[in-house]
Amino acid sequence: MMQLKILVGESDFDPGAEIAALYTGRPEVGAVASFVGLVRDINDGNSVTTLTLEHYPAMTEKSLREIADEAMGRWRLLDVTVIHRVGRLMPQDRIVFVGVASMHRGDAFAACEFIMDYLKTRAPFWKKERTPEGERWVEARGSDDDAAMRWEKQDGK
Amino acid sequence: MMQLKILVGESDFDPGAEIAALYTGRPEVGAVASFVGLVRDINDGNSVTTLTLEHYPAMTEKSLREIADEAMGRWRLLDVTVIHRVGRLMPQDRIVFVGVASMHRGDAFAACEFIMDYLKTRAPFWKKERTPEGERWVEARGSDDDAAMRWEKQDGK
Amino acid sequence: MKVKVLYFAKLRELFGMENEELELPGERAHAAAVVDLLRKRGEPWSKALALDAGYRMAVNQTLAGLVTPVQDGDEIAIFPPVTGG
Amino acid sequence: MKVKVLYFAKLRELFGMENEELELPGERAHAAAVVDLLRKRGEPWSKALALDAGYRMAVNQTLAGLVTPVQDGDEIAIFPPVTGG
Repeated sequence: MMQLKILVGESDFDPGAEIAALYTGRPEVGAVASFVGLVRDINDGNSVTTLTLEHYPAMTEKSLREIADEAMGRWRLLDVTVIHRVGRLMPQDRIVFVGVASMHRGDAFAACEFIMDYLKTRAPFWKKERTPEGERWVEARGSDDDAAMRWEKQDGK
Repeated sequence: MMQLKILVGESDFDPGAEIAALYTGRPEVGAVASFVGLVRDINDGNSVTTLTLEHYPAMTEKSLREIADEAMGRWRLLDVTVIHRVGRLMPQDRIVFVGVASMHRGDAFAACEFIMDYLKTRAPFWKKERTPEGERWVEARGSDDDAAMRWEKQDGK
Repeated sequence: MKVKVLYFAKLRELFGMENEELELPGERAHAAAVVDLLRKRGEPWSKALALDAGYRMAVNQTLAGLVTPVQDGDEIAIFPPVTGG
Repeated sequence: MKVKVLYFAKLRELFGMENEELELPGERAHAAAVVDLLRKRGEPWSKALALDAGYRMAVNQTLAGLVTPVQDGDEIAIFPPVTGG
């Protein structure tokens, strides 16, 4: 049975507990790939004191669910968890968790990275950084578009 | 400062604690990719009751260290942890953990998958399964060789 | 037809509002019609929503383009490229 | 020259030993010389170490091939393809 858990909110999460939930009691799971994204204290050369995450509440969970569904259609997955925090965060705070359980590692790795790449370019979150020089909206990176584009090329596989 | 932790032994590990150790107190870490491998209750169609992992003690840690060093040379990494259990395991037991901390997710994902692919084809571990029909050594998979080979092609990048 | 338009992040700040209702002629249109109407207000709309300004849109909570159909009651969001994760 | 030879997993069981000391002529050789000597023992060695048998080797705890040099005191390991992870 394929499972899916999507959480968006201000609450912190426990990566170890989330990973355990992906395989505990499911002896068909052989592989769990996961990702934790964290607030860094330096971004593009400026020191960051706080990071505020804005989102589009009506769209956020829907968009994460569509990305996870797309992953479940592309690879053989047993379970997917996506958690994204919003609101005010500090350096070293956890921002995002993606965990994927599968029978074999190839599917788990690919799906986990795919979900992060799509989340980065399609899910409606925006970061604003406070630095000693003031506040600024984080600019989107071309490298994130490139990362997401890699998966488009594989549509024909 | 680049760090590296390699552990081989019969003891279990705590994925959550290992992931936390990769970023706690290190505000330059923005991304942690990790992998947990588990004993499945079915392999190649047979039910598995126990799995015994043999290794070549004098070579095992050395080989894992070389694989992690190779990853650290290919990508910008801040910390790598590789843990592999040996001895007798049961379905649902954890076998292997690979965790990689980096500033950005691309490096962390690539290095984590690279280490698993190389570990699968180069580190001296051998699995023996006990099934209701008796014991058998697990056969190497061609798909694991293919997975490792992908990284060879990228040597020129 | 009436549509609800939402703004996020930098564009929300620049336009000084989170959302508004817009009245468009006819019963159906493309998302482009919404953008055209906003651009006619002049600065800062005309510049922020110029063809090469790199803004993004969603219609009814799904990523959309200028040719995406819109109709009465739709929710149209306009925002900068996303930066989550 | 003397070398130590180690066997693992299926080959350890098949040969009925974990390791042995081997005496080779000369001061230097290739790993192939070790395999040749073992193959001359006949079954099960000749079959398990046939060119197409798919075994793997390490010299001094590093993956090696038939042309890897060996010398007195070296540790040579012979084993099936690895299956960890």
